[in-house]
Amino acid sequence: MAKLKLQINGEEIETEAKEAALLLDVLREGLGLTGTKRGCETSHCGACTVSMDGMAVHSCVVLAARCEGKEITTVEGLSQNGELSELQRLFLKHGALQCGYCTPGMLMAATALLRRNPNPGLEEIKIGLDGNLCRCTGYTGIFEAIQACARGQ
Amino acid sequence: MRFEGNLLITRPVERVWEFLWDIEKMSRCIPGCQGVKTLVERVKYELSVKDNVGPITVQFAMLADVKKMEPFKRLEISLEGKDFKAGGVRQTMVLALIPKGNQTEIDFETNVNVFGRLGTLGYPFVKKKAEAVIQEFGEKVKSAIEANS
Amino acid sequence: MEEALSERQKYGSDAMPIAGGQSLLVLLRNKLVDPKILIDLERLAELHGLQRQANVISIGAMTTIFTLASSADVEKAAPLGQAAAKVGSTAIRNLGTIGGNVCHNELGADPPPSLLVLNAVAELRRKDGTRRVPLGEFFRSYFETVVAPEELLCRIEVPVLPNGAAGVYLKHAISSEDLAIAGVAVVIIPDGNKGGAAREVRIGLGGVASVPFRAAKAERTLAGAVLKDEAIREAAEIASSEADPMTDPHASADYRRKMVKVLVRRAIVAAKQQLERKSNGKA
Amino acid sequence: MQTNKHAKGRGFSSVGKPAPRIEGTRKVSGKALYTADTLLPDMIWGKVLRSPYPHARIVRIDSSRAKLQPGVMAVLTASDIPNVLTGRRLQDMPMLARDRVRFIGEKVAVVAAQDRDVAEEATQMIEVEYQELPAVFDPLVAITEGAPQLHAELKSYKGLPKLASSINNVYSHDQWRIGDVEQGFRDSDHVFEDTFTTQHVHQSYLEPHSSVLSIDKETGVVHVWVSNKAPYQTKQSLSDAIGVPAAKIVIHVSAIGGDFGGKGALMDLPLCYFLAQRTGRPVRMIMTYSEELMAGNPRHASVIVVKTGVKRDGALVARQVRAFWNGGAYGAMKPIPSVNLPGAVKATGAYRIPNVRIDSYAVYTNSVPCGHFRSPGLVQLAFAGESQMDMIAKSLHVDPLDLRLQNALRDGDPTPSEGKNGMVDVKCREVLESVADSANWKGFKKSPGVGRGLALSYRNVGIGDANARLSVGPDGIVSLLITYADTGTGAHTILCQMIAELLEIPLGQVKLEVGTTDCFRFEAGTGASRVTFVLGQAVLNAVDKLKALIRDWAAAMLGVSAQEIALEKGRLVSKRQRSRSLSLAQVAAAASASGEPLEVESYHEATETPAEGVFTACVAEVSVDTETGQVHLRELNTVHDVATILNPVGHQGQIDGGIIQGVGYALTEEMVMEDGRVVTLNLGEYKIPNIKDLSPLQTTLVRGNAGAAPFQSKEIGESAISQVAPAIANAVYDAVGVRIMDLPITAEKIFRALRDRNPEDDASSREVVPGIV
Repeated sequence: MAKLKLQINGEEIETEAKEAALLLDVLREGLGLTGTKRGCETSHCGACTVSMDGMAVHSCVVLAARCEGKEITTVEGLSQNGELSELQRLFLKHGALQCGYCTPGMLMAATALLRRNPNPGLEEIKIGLDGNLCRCTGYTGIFEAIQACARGQ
Repeated sequence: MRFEGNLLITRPVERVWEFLWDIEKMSRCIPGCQGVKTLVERVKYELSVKDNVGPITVQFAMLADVKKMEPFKRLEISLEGKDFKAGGVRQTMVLALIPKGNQTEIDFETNVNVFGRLGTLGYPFVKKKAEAVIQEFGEKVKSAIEANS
Repeated sequence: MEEALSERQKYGSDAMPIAGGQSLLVLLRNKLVDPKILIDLERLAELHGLQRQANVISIGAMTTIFTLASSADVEKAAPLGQAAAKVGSTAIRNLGTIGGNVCHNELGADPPPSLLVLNAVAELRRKDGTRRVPLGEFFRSYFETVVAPEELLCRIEVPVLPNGAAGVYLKHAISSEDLAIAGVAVVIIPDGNKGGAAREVRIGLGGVASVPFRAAKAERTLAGAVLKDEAIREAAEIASSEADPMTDPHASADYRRKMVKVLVRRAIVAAKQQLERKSNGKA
Repeated sequence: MQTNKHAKGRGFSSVGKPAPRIEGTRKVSGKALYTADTLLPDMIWGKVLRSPYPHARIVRIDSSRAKLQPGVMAVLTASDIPNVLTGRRLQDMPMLARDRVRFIGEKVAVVAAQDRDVAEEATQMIEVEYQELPAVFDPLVAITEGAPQLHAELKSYKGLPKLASSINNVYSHDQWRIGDVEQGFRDSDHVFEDTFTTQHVHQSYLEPHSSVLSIDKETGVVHVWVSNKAPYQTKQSLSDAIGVPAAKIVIHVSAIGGDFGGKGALMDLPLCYFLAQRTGRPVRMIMTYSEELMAGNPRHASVIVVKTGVKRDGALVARQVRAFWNGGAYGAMKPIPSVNLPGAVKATGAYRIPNVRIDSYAVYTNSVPCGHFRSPGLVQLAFAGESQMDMIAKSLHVDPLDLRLQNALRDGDPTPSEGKNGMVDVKCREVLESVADSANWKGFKKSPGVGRGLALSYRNVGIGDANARLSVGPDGIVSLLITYADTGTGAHTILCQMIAELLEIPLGQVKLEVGTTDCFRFEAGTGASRVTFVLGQAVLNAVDKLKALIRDWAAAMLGVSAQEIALEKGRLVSKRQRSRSLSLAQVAAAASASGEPLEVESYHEATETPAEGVFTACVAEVSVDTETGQVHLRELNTVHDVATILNPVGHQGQIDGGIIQGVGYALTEEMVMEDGRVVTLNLGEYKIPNIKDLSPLQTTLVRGNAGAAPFQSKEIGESAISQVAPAIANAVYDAVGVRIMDLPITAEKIFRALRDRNPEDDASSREVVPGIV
């Protein structure tokens, strides 16, 4: 076991984990941050997407130890003092979620995209979200939500 | 995974057959083979195999079982090995010797079955490796037989 | 760095370097590998950074695919940027590194064919020295390279293309984020004196043999030639005969070979059009 | 990505509005609790060892080494647990293989440990000696005499349906007849017979099967959290499996991360129980995605033979369909009594055909046991039937649209599913005309490599039963208690909209609570698009009861007769003296003060399938790269026959999602098998549509008359998928003239077909000589 000092959702967190522990396991098992979902565990589905220094990464293939000194944001960190973010609200409005299992990852990927590119075109949205699978919505509502969010900015 | 192919060896059937039972030489043709123990002459052998499949290292104690043989014609072997970490491999191999004048064609057909972890996420690795191994084996057998004589 | 190299020296393949980690950590999670120690390359400053020198771009092994796809310098090595943009998905490009990509040597990886046609050179370091290996000699077999257990890949040096040269990477896959069924990188270096003729045409193939490689025979037929459709077709035909693909769940060996023919032709034609646009641009 | 012409809810205040899903806020903020998010104190992991062989006798199992591993708390094999077979209907599947394994991935042993990796490690240390047996993978081989028999003891299984025939390895044979199909073929001018094959596909819900179980030490009550949409059926099956009375099992209905038909079986629950019993600890078992793809319960692969007799003028005279479902090693995953696929009854399509014969065979093979997946059976059969319709049109030199219009079902036409009285309010012609119009079918200018395809399908809403409990708190909040999970469809939101509508209160005044299986006796659970139809009716009935109860209270409080009380905007108003009125809150407060809180309960069972069908037509436009065979989907036009739409956002979401699943089924998804082994074992190898594959989708809704569901609505959940694959197959043919009869339509198949195309063979349907049948 090794000690870890992590920056998660703006908080300094100290915890213990195996040397080769994955960020996904530390978040879910260690810290009880179960908003980040366990999906394929092979870096294909994106259900475990979190933001690392503002970039979308699949936490199932990130060494927790490597996150020291980096800013990690999970879906739990999107709402500010109980207020949903604009993107979260628009996901609801446009039916960008159904079962909701891909949603935390989708939101993190979309947030990272909008941060890098506040006004993404159709193709840019497709590229920005190509690491996140959704089996329910056909992606249509997700598109609309992100476009609406971009327009709002 | 099924693989088949054939080798033309510039030696008569008798020489080839003889070589196949020269376990020492034969084992040196098996990629990653570190040694053989004869359990029952011409029936059961134990090979220790260590090989890399890309980043994956597998180490098997492999039991080779001679299922059928028709001298100078046909040989059926089953191989089974288990690596407690990665899983295991089970392979059947059929060699048919066809005389071509004083040369010999070996037609081989092998079916490789992997299980345990190798059988799941390791599968894409193993499949690619298996093809390479079988090719290498064939080439080594050919050159070994043609070399000594 | 020194420490990392000593560990490689000491433990050999039991000390596994971890770059982006996306391939290794999946194997690790499933206990398909269990190294004694993991060497986290991210902490090694020497492996980072992308510098544009006179005629070379020196790419640290830990440079992410995302950086390659978005770097202005890499545009001087056209096909590499195009290939980087086609790797996996956004999240994979964000974490994945060029060093990890070439060292894992997975069938159908996008960058290697481009690195080959750019005559890239890998810099390998061990405790007691450094050697430089052209990418053409770097790949050994599926998932295998010449990197020795005591070595680390530090940088890849990519000569920039001469002005007037053109490069294209084309990929055929079932869906865009997959590994390539066939990946083709082409560079054309025009013959300044003979208008319309190519001094050199380089063709790199990925996904269609145990290693990514240069279609040397096909290249020879086009060296110094005027790139007429017939010549291009013939070269494409030859290139596909140079491929030695395998069958997997996504494509048969035969289909892969046929796709080489199609993609090589299309890539050369596309590169040729680039040249024409450039010369028109000058005129 | 789409234009959408849905009309507004007809003068409703809540129903018909695009209300955001009520559980949405929890989902977008990561607070929704799925099974795997239930972290109980001292909980340990269970991991299974699976069979590497498709068919083998288990000679010996030695788990001593595994037991000695530090951290291992229990290792169980079949000899440690009751010898009970499980199944949703047909009980033919052991919880752990006893003497024999029948597919690669079958569970052989299970290990419990504090640490997941330790448990996984230990499974690798269990030594099992197998004696391999001859295996069979192809249903057409499995049904032959002399093929390996998978279940010699079939006759003794509980839940075995009545078999219409006795064929090797067939455990369900359903059949339907109209008229005399043989005579029909004799009366035909042309008879066509074609064979189509479809692949295994996985539901690919992103949440893998998860089970969490804990046994209360005092009471012995078994608490279960599970990704399962049929809690009562699951409770009963679990009870049968572990020998604990159902009364002592409580299932806590969790959020479900996608279902699509795949989340109804027991999966690892019994093993969780036995491990919990051994260790005294709560146990969780979460399948990895490799396990999902190897041993989930995917859509049946199939071989479908369609034989159709037509008159010279194109009139369909007879159609015979034989469907052979590759059921895999066990029938345990199928939920319906016939242990067959419900879509089979629609095998002859949405057509008026006087002579019909359908035979549907579920066949055992040594591959993964198959279950239900969105519109089970119909998806495969629509590909076969609608592909052949185009092939026939080609042979008769008529427009595929005209051939369909000519034979389209009408009110009262006998059908296998509805019988001799047929259906009412049939919108078959309308959806065809509408899609032709919205896609400008007749005006389409053909260009090289570009083509269009048309397909038609129909289905019915499922029947079943449901419970609802409705109460009003002193705060005036109306609470609905149910035990149906919302698998993502938005059903919960719709129910709240209905209540708000009928009580004339704002949606915000309605709360929905999902209870445990202790709340009610039994109900069918989610599936077959039944939720709104069945549970919605239960809720409507509950609302009526509640209204009556409230009226009585208000009448008493206002000292008037109940008839004088009107419900207006959530207030109880005296019709005579309109100044006198009470709020719901006042009434509820009074009621609860008197110790009789306002609470009603209702149970509803639908036993008759409604006579309204739901018709769907689709036009796909593709371009095909003739050098690579790559298909690019340019546009999809889809038309749905609807009635009242309860929530337009949710409704469109079902269409969008169903269609893209259809696209994956048509083009990229396949669980590739090698000798019964699934070799596409992760979501990189198994390719579901990515956002980059999204293509423009035009949806048009055709309004029918009343639907059978509440507020005259109709089902949508499953009707959007079936027509997609045949539309694309027909479009590919139109584009490049090759007919792919084997799904998925991969670039390589098209490439080969183009290369091997024989100019004489124009890829029209294979005609057999009439009379000789």
